[in-house]
Parts: sequence; C-alpha cells; structure tokens
Amino acid sequence: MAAPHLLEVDNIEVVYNRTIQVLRGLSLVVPKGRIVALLGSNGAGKSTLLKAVSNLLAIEDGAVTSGAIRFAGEDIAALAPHTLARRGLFHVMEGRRIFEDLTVEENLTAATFALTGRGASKPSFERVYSYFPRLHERRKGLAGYLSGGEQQMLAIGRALVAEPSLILLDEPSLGLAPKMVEEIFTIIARINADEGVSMLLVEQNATVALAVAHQGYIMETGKLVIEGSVDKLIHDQDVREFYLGFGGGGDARSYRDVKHYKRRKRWLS
Amino acid sequence: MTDWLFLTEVFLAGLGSGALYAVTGVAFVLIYKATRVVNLAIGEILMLGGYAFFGAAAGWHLPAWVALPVAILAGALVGAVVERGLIRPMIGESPISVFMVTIGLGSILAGFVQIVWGADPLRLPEFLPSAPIFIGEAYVAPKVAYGFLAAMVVVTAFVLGLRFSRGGVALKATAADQAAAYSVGIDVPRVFSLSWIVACGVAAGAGVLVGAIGGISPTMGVFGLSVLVVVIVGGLDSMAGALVGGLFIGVVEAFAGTFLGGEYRFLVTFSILILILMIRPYGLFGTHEIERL
Amino acid sequence: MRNWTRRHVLSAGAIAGAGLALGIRPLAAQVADEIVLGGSIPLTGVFAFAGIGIHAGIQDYLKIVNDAGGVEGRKVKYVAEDTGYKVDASVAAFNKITSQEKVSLYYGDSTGFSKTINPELERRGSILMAGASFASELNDPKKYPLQFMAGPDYSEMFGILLRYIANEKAGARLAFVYSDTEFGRDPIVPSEALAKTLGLEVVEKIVTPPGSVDVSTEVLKLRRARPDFTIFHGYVLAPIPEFIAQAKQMGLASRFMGTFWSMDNSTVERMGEAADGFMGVMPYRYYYDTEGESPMLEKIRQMRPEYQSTAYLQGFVTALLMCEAAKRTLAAGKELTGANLKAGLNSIKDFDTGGLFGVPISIPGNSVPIGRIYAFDGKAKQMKPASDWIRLEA
Amino acid sequence: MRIGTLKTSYAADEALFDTRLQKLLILLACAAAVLFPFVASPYWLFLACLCAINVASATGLNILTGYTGLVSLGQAAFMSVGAYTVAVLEIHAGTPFLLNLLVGGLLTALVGIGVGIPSLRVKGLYLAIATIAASVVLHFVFAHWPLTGGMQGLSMPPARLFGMALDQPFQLYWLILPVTGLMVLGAANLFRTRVGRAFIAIRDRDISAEVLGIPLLRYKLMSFAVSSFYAGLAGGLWAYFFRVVTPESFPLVNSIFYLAAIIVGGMGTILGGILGAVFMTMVPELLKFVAGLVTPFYPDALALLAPVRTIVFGSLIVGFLIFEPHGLAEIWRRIRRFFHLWPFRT
Amino acid sequence: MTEAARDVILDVEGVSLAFGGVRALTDVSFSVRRGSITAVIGPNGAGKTSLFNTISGFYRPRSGNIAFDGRSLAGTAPPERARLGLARTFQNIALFRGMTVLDNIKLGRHAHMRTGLLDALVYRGRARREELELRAEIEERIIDFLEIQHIRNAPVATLPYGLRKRVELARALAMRPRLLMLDEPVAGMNREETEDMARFILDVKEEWDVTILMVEHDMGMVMDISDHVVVLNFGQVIAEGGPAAVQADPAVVAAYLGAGDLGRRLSGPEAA
Repeated sequence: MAAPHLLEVDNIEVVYNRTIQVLRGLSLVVPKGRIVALLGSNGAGKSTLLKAVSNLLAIEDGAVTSGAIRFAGEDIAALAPHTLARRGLFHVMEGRRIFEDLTVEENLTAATFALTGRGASKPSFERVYSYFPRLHERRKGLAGYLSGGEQQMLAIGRALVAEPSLILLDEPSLGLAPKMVEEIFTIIARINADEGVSMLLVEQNATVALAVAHQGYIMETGKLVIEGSVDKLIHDQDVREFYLGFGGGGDARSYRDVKHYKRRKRWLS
Repeated sequence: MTDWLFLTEVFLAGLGSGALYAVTGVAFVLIYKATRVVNLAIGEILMLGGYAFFGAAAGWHLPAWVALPVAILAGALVGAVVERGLIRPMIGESPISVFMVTIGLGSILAGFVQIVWGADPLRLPEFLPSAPIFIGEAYVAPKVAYGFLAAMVVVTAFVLGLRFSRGGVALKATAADQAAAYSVGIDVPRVFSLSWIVACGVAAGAGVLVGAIGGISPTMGVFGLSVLVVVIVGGLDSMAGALVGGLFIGVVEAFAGTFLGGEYRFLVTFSILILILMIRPYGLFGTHEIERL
Repeated sequence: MRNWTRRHVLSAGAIAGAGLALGIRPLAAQVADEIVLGGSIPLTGVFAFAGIGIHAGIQDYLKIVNDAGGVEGRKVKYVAEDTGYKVDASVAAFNKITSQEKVSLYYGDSTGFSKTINPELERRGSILMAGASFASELNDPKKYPLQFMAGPDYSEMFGILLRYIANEKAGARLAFVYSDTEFGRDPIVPSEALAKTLGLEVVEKIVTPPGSVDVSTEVLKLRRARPDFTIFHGYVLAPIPEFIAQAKQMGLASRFMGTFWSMDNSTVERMGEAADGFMGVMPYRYYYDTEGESPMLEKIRQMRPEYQSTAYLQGFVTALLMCEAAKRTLAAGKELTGANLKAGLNSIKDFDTGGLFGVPISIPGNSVPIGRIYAFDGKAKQMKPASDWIRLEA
Repeated sequence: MRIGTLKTSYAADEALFDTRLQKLLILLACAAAVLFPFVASPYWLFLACLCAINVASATGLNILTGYTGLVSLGQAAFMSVGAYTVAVLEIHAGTPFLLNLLVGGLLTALVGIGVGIPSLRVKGLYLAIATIAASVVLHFVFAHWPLTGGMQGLSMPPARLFGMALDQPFQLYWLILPVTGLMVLGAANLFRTRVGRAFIAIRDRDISAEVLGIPLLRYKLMSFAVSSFYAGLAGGLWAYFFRVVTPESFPLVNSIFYLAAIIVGGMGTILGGILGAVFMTMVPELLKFVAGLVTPFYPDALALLAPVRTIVFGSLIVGFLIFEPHGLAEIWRRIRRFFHLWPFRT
Repeated sequence: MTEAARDVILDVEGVSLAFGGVRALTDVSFSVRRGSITAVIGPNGAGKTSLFNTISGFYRPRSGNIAFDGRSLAGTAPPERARLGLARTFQNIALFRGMTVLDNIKLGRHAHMRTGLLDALVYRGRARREELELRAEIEERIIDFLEIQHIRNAPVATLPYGLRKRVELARALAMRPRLLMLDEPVAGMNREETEDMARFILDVKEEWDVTILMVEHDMGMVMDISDHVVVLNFGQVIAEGGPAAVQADPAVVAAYLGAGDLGRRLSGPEAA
C-alpha cells in the first residue's frame, strides 16, 4: 500500500460501564482523501466506534480495553477530544448536536477553538457559507430554530471551520426528508472532492452512503462482517438483501423455526 | 406611610445589598452554567475572601488596593484546587452527590477559617471613603453605595463578556452540550477550571465588600443561602437572572425588614422562593429544563 | 484505596473501642472530700471568646482557694467539657461529668442548657448551678430554685441603664435594637414597661435576624426614629459597630449602649471609631480599675499581668460565689446538697467580693442586681465609669 | 466460613435475616442492648439514646432520600414538628406519651405531605431547596407562635409510665430504644413489599415506574409521609429526652447532619442509616476523647475542637462521596464477604 | 361491536402528535389483532418510539384516539393503562439498576397487588401472603420460562446486555399483560441471542396468550415472525400488511432507500 492510512483502527474492544462489551476485535482503515462508509443496523456499535476514535467515549463511561487507534500515525489513546479536534480529526456527532441557544454564527465561532495552536489567521466563515448559502441567510438567528436539514448543514459547517483532515460523520441522514438527504450527501461528496478531506461515514441509509463512499465496511453486533470497495459491496448478495433492501433468496433458516430446534436444546439440558 | 424620602432610602439600601447578592449570584451561575454544579459552598468562599482580605490588610498591613487582589487570588486558588480535587472526580455522579460535596466543602472552609482566625466576628479595616452620600435628598450609606457600584461593574462585565466574547461562546457551548463542545475543539476541562477559578475569585471579592459592610465571621456563609434564593428566583443558568433576582430580593428584604421587622426577612424571601418554585420552577430567566435525578 | 478505607475504619473502630472502655469504667477515683465544680464551657464555637475567659477565671479562683487550703479544708476540683455552645453537647457534657464525679457545683453555658437541665438538677438535688446566662426567666427562685447568676439578669441590666438614662435626660427617646434570638428578646417586654414608668419613650424597636450582615435599612429606621439613646442587646460585637458608624455618618445624635456581653474592653475596642462614647452596664470592675480597694483585682493582676476580659471576671466571680456558698454550708455543718448550697448562697448579705463588685452585695434571690454605667474613653482605650454603682431594689 | 445457602421455602428466602449466623448476631445484639443499661454509665446511656434517636430520624430520611431519591434538607424541621407536638400535648393535655408520639408522628406526616406536593413538579436540587424553604417557614412559625412558646420554646414534664417519671437516661433508654427498633424493623419490612419496591423504582427511573403501574405523585407523597412520620417520632423522642424544645433545637445544620449520616452510612440500605447515624453521632465524642488525650502535649487542643469537628464533618461527607459512595454499609458488606470466603480467599 | 372489532385488541385511529410545532406523528391509524405479532418498522426518526410512548400514555396526542380492548384510553394515566394489561419494554432498557433481577420482576406486578402502607410496615397478614404468592409465581412461571434462575439474585447493573433484555421481558410478563409492546427487543444482539429472543416472543404469544406489538430494526426477524407489519415514515403510515406484501411495496423500498438520483444509481437494473 503506497497511500498511508490517515486512520487506523487496530483490533479494538470497547466496554461500557466496565461490563457491557460493545465492540470486539474490530479493525478498519481510512485512506487519505477517501470516504469510507461504515454500515450496520441499530445497536451494532457504529456510533461507539466513532466515539472511540474521537475519544468521546469516556464521557459516557465507555473505554477502549484493548487494541489501538492511530490517527496520522499517532496513537490517540492519550489525546483529549479537543486536542484531536485541534489536530484535524473532527467528529460530527449523531443527532447533529448543534448548540441550540447560540446563533448560527456563534456555533461556527465555537468551532474556531479547533484552530487553537495552529497559528491560523482570523477564521472566516465564507467557505462554510459558500457550501451552505442558507446558513448565511440565517447566521444571526438562533440555531435551535433551524430546520433539521439546516441544523445538519450547520453541524457539517462547524467541521469545515475546523479545517480537519478527517471528518467522522455519524448518521447525517437521520430524520431528514429524502430530498434533504440527497442535498446533504451531494455536498458531502463535493467537500471531499474539493477539500481533499477524508471521511468516515456511519450510516443506516446504505444506499446514499454507498453512493458517495469509495469503500465500505459492514458491521454486525460489534464485529465487521464484510469489507471492500463500494463496487464489491453493491454486488454482494447479502449486502443487497439486508442493507440495500432488495428481496432475494431466503436465509438458511427462518426465525419462525427457531422454536423447534431451540426447544430441543431445552429438553436436552 | 407616604414618607417618600424614607421609602426611597429603603429602596436604595435594598438595591445596595441586592447588588452584592447579584454579584455572588453571578459567581454561582458561572459555575452552574459551565459545570452543572450547584455550589452551596459559595457563601463560604465569599467568607474566605473576607478573611483573606482581613489577613492581608490587618495581618500583613498591606494597603487595601493590594489586599483586595490578594483576597480575589485566594478565592481563585481555592476554586482551582476545589475543582481539580473535589469536583473533577465527581464528574458523572448524580447532581445531588456533587451538591452534597459542596456542602461538605463549605463545612471544611468554615472550620479552616475558625482555626486560623478564631470564631469571633471581626471587622475589616476601613478602606472605603466614609463621607455620606446623598442621591437627591436620600441618604445612602457610603459603603453600600461603593459596594453597589463595584458589584454592578462586575455583573455588567460578566453579562456583556458572556454575550460578546469568544470565551463566552465556549462557556455557553460547554453549558449546552459538553460532548459537542469537546467535539468542536473546546477544551472542556479548562472551561470547568476557569469557571471555578473566576467564580470563586469573584465570590471572594464580593466577600470583601460584604465584610466591609457587615464584618466577617465564620457564620458569614449563611449569605450563600440568600444567594441560593436569588439564583433560583432568577434562574440557575441566567446571568441576567442573577442580576435581576439579586436586586429584587435585596429590595424585598429591605422593605420586609423595615415594615415587618428583621425577623421576617428570611420568611418573606423564602416564601417568594416557594411561590416561584410552584409557578415557574426554572426561575424568571432560566432556560433549561429541570435537571433529572 | 479500598484497603486504606477498610484499615482506616478498623483503626477508628479500635480507638472508639478504647474510648468506650474508658467511658464505661466506673466512677473515677475521687479524693474523698473533694468538692467538684463541673462545667459545660463553650471553649469553641460562637461563644468561645467568653468561654475561654470563663474557663480561665474559674481555674484561677479555684487555684487561689486551693492554695489557701480549700473550702473548709476541702479542695475544689474543676472538671470541664467543651460544648461548642450547643445545648445537646452541654447536656452530654453534664451527663458525662456527673456520671464520673460527685458534682456539687456546676457552671452552665447557655439559657437553653440551664432550662433543659434544671428538672434534672431538682431531681438530683445535689447541685447548685450558675452560668453564662443572665436570662430573666432564670431569675425566679420558685421556678429555678437551684440556679443563680453572678450579676443582674438582662431585664435588670436594662433597668440599670434606664434608670441612668432617666437621670441624665428626663423623657428621653429610646430605641431598642436586639437580635431575633432568645437572648435578644429576653428583656424587651418588661423593659418597655419599665421605661414607661420612668417616663421614657421607646420610639423604635428593631429586630435583626441572627447573623445579619447588612444593617443599612435598619439604620434608616433608626435615623427616622431619632432616639436620644439606643440600647443594643443580644449581640456580642457585630452588627453594633456598623450600626453606630452608619448612624454617625447620617448625623444621628444618639448615644449607644450595650449590655454585659458587649461590654468587654477588647470587644468595644474592636468597634473602631464607633467605640468612642459607647456605654453600657457592667456589674464588675474592669481589670485595670485601680480606684479604691480591690484586693481580688490585685491578685488577678498579679497572677495574670495582661488584661483579662469581663468573661474572665464573670467566671472568677461565679466560682467565688459558689465557693462562698459551699463554705457557708459546710460552716453550718450541713451537707452539700443543692438546697443547702442555695441557702448558703442566699445568706450572703453585704458581702465584700474583694472589690470585684464595687459595693458589698447581697443575694436574696437568683441574681445580684447591681451594676454601673461605663463609657469608652477613646484616648485611654479603656472603659471609664460614667455613673456610680446602681443597686436595684428587689 | 460459609459456602452457599440452601433454602427450602420462598418464605425462608424472603426473610430479613437469612443465615443462621445473621440470626445469631441479631440475637446477640438484642441481648447486648438489653444488658447495656445495667453496665453503662449515664453518659454512655445518654449517648446510646442520642444515637437511637438519630438512627430513627436518619432511617426516615433514608426512606425518602436513599430509597425514593427525593432529597430533603428538612429532616430537622420535620423533627421539630414532632417535638413541638409532643411538648404541647404533654404540657396542655397530659395524654399518655405513646399517644403523644403517635400524634406527633402523624401530624408531621401531614406536614411532610404538604412539603412534598411540589415534588411532582420539581426534583433534585429544586426540591431540596423547597424543603429548606419549608424549614424556614416552620422555624418562623415556632419562633413566633404563642402556643409554642416563641423564642423561649417549651419546657415540658417528663414522660410518665405507671406513675413513674421517665427522666433519666436509664429509663428513657427503655422508651427510646424499643421505639427506634420497631421503626427500623418497619422500614426493613417496607422494602420487602410492593410499596418499598415502588419507592426504589421511582428513585431509579421514574418514567418507567409509571409504565409499570406506579402512580408517581401518590408514591412520592407516601414516601414523604413515611419519612416525616419517622422524623416526627424521632423529634418526639428527642423532646422526651431533652424536655425542652426551642426553635434553635433543630437548625438547618441538623438536616445536613442527617443527610450526611445516610451518605456516610450508605444511601438506600437500612443498615446504612443505622451505621451512619451512630457513626456521625459518635465522631464528635471520639474527637473530644482524642482532644483530651492530646491536651497534655498540646494545651490548645480543646480550643481547636469545634473547628476540627466542623472540618471532620465536612471531610467525611466529601470523602465518602468521592471514595466510598456506598458508605459504611458497603464496607461492612465487604468485610462480611471477606469472612465468608475466609480462609480460602483473602 | 362487530366480530371484527372484537378481534381487535388495540385500535389506533388518526393519532397525530407534535412537539412544539414539529410533527412527530401524522394521522396514524392501524389496529392490532388479538393473538397476533404486529411489527412497526421504519427508518430512524420515523416516529416509532413516539408512537409507543403515545400508546403508553406519556404523550398526549394532539388528535385521534387509541382504544384498548374496545375502551378508549383518552384521559387514562400510564399507571392505569398498566393495570389494564398494557405492558412494554424500552429501547434502551429501563430496568432498575439498583435492584436485583428478582425485585425488578416483582415490580412488574405492582398494579395488581393490594398491600398498603400499614401492611407493609408490619409485614404480617396480607403483605406477607401476597409477597410469598408473588414470589412463588415468578419463580415457577416466569423465571423458569425465561431460564434466568442463575441470575435471579444478581443486581441488574452487573448483567450483560442480552440478559438484561430478557429480564425486562420477564418484568413485562409479571405485569399480567394482554398486549405486550416490545421496543427493539433484539437491537444489538448477535444471531444466537436473537434466536433466543425470537423463541421467547413466539412462546409468549402462544403459551401465555399475549398479543405482541413490537418495534424492530432487524428485518430478518421482523419478516420471519410477525403476522402483520406497519411501516412508518416521517410519522405517517406508508404501508401495512403481511410481511411479504410490505417488503414488496415500492413506497417501503423508497422510504428505506431514499428515492433520489443517488439511490437510483444503485437500484438500477445494471447493479444486479
């Protein structure tokens, strides 16, 4: 591999509250300049992975118990979330998490803290407004009054202000109308192309995610099950059936039958 | 009772003590906003400020303009130590546990002050001009007037600073959503530390003013109880609420003390508190929902 | 951490166990004919400034007595416990001391304690008690037969002040400023009545909550009332100086007065500028009073060359009166029971306390209703007599 | 050492004390409690009574705060309601003391329900402050109501049993300890039933409690009622014990004391309330004892007692919250477990 | 009441719900047949949990009506609904962490017990009898059925995720439910655990005679075990019917895929 990987997740395990294991032996990489999609059902541990990468896990009493995560070659274990943001790893959290009591512009100002120590000149929000003209119109208004789509734009806009080399995007399509999803994913693809920012994109909406991604991983209950280029994924029978929603040949056995073979087990024990 | 001059004087005196409530309330709100900690030790930190001033001015014979910064620094130092030593380990615990930690802290500080300076009430060396002040014909005790001015300058600085500075944005962002603040690159632990340091410094400064007017004693922390009423009335997370609540409670106390008698002061303010809790639990200006237990 | 905690608890338990063992030990060995003076003394807490003086005063007097061979040949032993000026702690101390010693005399630290423990005193019938409280309520031999106080009660202090005022300025306007505590409210009602009979007018009564810090509005009230005399009661120091300072700034021409616990020289001195001219009632002579004959004061000055507080004198005088009562009881060949001790005390008539009280005293009831008005002299930094000794007729 | 427990019925498994060792320990404790007054000096009896009163009150607060999760800083004020009721009844009506205690408890329960009404709207800190406000109001009422003797308070005659006055620690011990014992037993029983479980459910997650069929307001008020009933009884015992009740007898600091007691002892365990109250009552005595030991070497030790006591009080709260949030009860549990497995594991 | 109506245990009719102007549910109508397993599916944020919360009584619908067993639930508080036989589990597990498994399960019976405060304090007579009966029933019916004997005295906080879900189910069963609402019963479970849970759900339906209404993301399980599927999108019902029919519904496919150009790139025939 010639291109160095911007992000390497190496065989990590994550445990919440010291008892509940969420991720088991998970590895993935994000090459420079690419969008990597991570797909999987609810509760599979996708958001947990992102929080492990941005070190926000500790806030929720979670911890990486083994394995390593490297960003730009450096182990992130000892780096606080804000330090990571200042080094160019920006996490756009699930549910947008904008500051509702602050104005749009103050939200962007908050993100300038990520530029601390980089000696950047006075930050300008022009770039954000050029991608999202709607935010410019509403820059003096409270962010809480924005629509869901505009809030998602603001969340991504904050990431742009921080000038990161890697953006972690957690479910940007969540709760948005299909048209808005289209619009946002189109811009995501544009940002990637124009700015050369790498992205790790977590989505349930596999279709749109694979439409913008270069490669993807699919995880189930804390483990990766399939990985590869987008091309490979969209031709995979299981992916088509379970994640893209194309009906197809049935599974080996139906859950309706579990009663019978499980029952047997019960008798035996 | 239509002695307008007298009413005006009472009102002004009420504003004077209300301003001290307001400035202490601001310190309280600052900590609450940043860390969601209800700091019941604010009264004791205020007391500590008064004693630190006494120690510097009467013990080391420093002039007042040196002793005041010493007192503020002492408060700030306590704030820093407390935040690192007691509050940081409690992150994630129930708000009530943290609140009890601050009660314990208050007790420790009161004991400490007693060991160092004894249990007797003390007077601070005079450092404010004592020439009587008249607004129109109304008399205002000079200390009260200067206390009011100082308190108002601080409160205004806070309200404006919070609204227009980048630091204000960091504070508000941290208050709104810690994880999100972290994720956009805000050094959340530093915001915590700074808010405690600044707030405790301010409280200590307020302690000097309060001590100048009423003397200092190890039981001075009771002042914190009135401040608690003020911030609940104004809204725990609202600087403007602390300002309005402080002045309001100050004036109400003044009138209650004058027309009902000093023993009614607490009764009246706490009755107002109960009323507010029943009809507007987040206070007049509070924006956030009630914390869940 | 865990280990530490456990070990810590265990060792704390061991210490507690040791304490238990010592506590349960039967009555401590006691020299057969010692007389025991027990004390619930507020060595700490808000009243510590007085408690420490009282403690020293009692000790010093007993030393004098014991050095001189004791009371009728019996030594007096002083056993005290700190109470922090809390009623339950005082009761605990009482129980502890009386369970370990055969106590005949007891010094109590507060009105609340005296009231609480009096039924117990009557039940035991073996102890005569006095204390730091000058509460009017306690000055009732029928209700509190085993109690006395080494001075006038609070109402009598007011009585002395009012008599002085009536002498100085007939029909004077008065203001009472007192704290919203039992101590503060004690003399107010009877004193109002007395003021009326003396032709004085109480124009304002100001109650302040305990621990009040800001008195500006109260001062406004005071200014409005324009009294000739303002009497503070129920405080030690705060908020008296602030009151006086603000009132003076406003140009109020009142004279300011206090009662026993505000009248110590060092307390008044700490009032700063406000101290000048501050007056009040005091049943004893001050430590530095060299006027006339006072062999006891001489002795005190020999023992302790530095200034001793009025609280010290109060403890000293109380111990003196207790020992005198014991002496008279023993001299009469009677047992040291509470009733006998009280009878001994009440037999005191025109008794010279070695000059501590300025005039000979009698104790027909539970108090010594004598006092004198002193005023602070800013230059000498001393309280100087402003009146002769005033004796209230029972 | 103990390897597991075998039980033959659900009743045995639902019993309060499930092992033979536990039963033996309880029996021993009861025997010790009966023998204690005959060997102890009045001072130790005094402390035992004081501990018992504090245990009763702390157990009540534990029901409300430890088990139901409603923080109250009004426990001392509730006690004052019971104490005043008992004093007034004793002075003016002369009714038998058990009746007085009961009336005191019930009246306090009513007051508690009144104070608890805001609990549906406000929680946590706001509720705690509402209880402070209630304390202030109650204090004012007692300090200014002629019936309660104003600032001077009330002095009352001792409790009487068959014409005998209960006025010494020895006699009061036989009144206070059994009442406290019954109260603690009642509290322990409460948490074996649906009522107690409902309290815990409200503490842990009140929304899901509602889905399980628990009416929140009703149970919150019930918790307030039980807790203040306990406080009222404890206050009544206090009144019989000290026989003088003044507005200053139950300051806010005492409410904090009870809260501290259950924190130190262990919130939400019956044992915690007992251990905490006893521990917090004994610590000042212990300090006094230590000060006595130190005095020969350091004469000022006694003068430092009060501030040191204040500091120790605060440090205990802080220390337990930070290092051992489950309190003494948890430490006790660990010691027990240690001996269960001993000598196979240490 | 018609035959068909008697066959319906839960009838949701025209329910709309809004939070400060934001619409969460719009005119949602469907019904649950007695003895069936009905699944509600839909993308994240489609309003499934809001729907559950409305049926539980936490949210008051802006309009519409919910009838349980022919009786309107309007104005009925959540505890009362529980007493009527409406039980549920929560998406993120709402067990009481401080209690043991046994106590958690016992709590489920609360609404059907009668012990009062005084009984409780003395623990004699009714209180004792009721508790012992409950204990026996839980042990013999529920704990045995769900195979959680080994953990019954364990504090819930120490249990792994899968077991907690099972304890929550046990607690719901203790409520004597007639309609059991399960909010994502197998979220985050592996195949093995999912199979166990599926079996329990089927058993509950058949052996306990309880109707089941569930929200679930695991399409495999939903399609296999449910009799009826309701699809929500943006707070509206966009499809309803048997699993096969729903799966084939173009509106459903679109809801999951997004219908724009990006999606078309993949769903076109050339991709297959």
